Amino acid sequence: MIEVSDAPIDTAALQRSLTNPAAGGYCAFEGWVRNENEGHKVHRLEYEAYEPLVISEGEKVLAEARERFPYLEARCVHRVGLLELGECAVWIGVAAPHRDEAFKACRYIIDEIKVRLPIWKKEHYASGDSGWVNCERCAAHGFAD
Amino acid sequence: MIEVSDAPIDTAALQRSLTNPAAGGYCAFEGWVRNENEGHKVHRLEYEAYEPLVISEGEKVLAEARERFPYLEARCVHRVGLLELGECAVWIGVAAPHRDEAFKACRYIIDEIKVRLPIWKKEHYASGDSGWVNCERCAAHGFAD
Amino acid sequence: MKTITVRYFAMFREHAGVAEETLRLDARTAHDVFESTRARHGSTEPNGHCKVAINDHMADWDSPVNDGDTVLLFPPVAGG
Amino acid sequence: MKTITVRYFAMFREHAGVAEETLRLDARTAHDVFESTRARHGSTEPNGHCKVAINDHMADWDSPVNDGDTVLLFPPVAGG
Repeated sequence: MIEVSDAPIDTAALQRSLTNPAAGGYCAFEGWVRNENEGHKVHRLEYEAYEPLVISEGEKVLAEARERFPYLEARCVHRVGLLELGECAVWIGVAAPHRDEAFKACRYIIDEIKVRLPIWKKEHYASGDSGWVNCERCAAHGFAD
Repeated sequence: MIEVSDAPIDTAALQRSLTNPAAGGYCAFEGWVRNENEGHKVHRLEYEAYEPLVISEGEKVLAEARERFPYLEARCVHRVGLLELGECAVWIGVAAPHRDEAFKACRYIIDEIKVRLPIWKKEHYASGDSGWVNCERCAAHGFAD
Repeated sequence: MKTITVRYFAMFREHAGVAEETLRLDARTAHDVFESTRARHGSTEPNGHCKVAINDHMADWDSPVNDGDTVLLFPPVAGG
Repeated sequence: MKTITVRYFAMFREHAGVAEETLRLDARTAHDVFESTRARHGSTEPNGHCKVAINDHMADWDSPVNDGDTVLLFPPVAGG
């Protein structure tokens, strides 16, 4: 399941929802708002998402990950709106029988959602400036001109 | 920092201790007690550790991981004693500037501590039997005859 | 001529000054719609690395557009 | 002859029936100590895949043992 949230992500509650008696390995990833990007001091971040396609593309990503690295449970939540330094922008949790599938599925999910989901990030700098962050590697992922 | 604990692992408090303003990616791994192993229904698990060498070898593993995949913060806690199904036996958390180092350092740490640290696992089966779990792959890691 | 609703996101919305507009266009593909909006808003934004959706389904730039479609123009995603 | 304290862990402890014992042994290396304890306890446990430490430092099987050393015998770890 993938969700978009404009409230802080309750990672503990999310993790509890992945409880499964056959799970021996659990891997989680969190993206945190850090204080700089490419030399700019970041003050806060703003995320915008187009939710209908975040959900439909996100569910595809979760299904692909399950096919490649059979897991038992997985969830993903992405924040939108204004985030302060240190806040969790994206959370992914995966429970699997063994650690190998848990790690690989979690990594697959974050790598794919970063390039495929319609989510945009605007950085607000300490200088007062702001700017939308582009994906320099998108060209490698089949985006058209 | 690596620790051995005979009480349930407070993963939320541990994660908070890894807060770092330069961290953009956080990866956590948890090993959970699952309900079967190699066809045997597992009732509970018992972990025994030799703490002085868990600590000294564990700190070496954390230092090796930092050298290979420069991270900002990392901690590991391993439970000992009797654990029930679903309990967390081992927790590792890594905060890094980007997700690649976070994932790779976390994976390196769990893979190495599994084969190098003096920690033994006894499975108690639903049948009433119990048995120490051996590492079939240890031969590949330089254990002598 | 077709009636096409165009939705702009993130930097595209800021550049166009509107989130959505309905246009009468002589457009065959999603790419034609994109080029029309670029001309309309005098865009000098880089036009590479973008994605497009039609009626809430991800589409290709050469996907055909039909009268009444909603075309969503997505600038490069956050990535990284 | 050397005075060596031997500590047993997990399945080794259960097999020996003691966690620790101090022995007088004619042993040159950690391996010699291990073989003496196997003979002493009539062990048929697999002797491969084990590790050894001397005085709380990981050691090799051909590491020398000195009078007064404590040798820790580690059965295969949980792994997996």
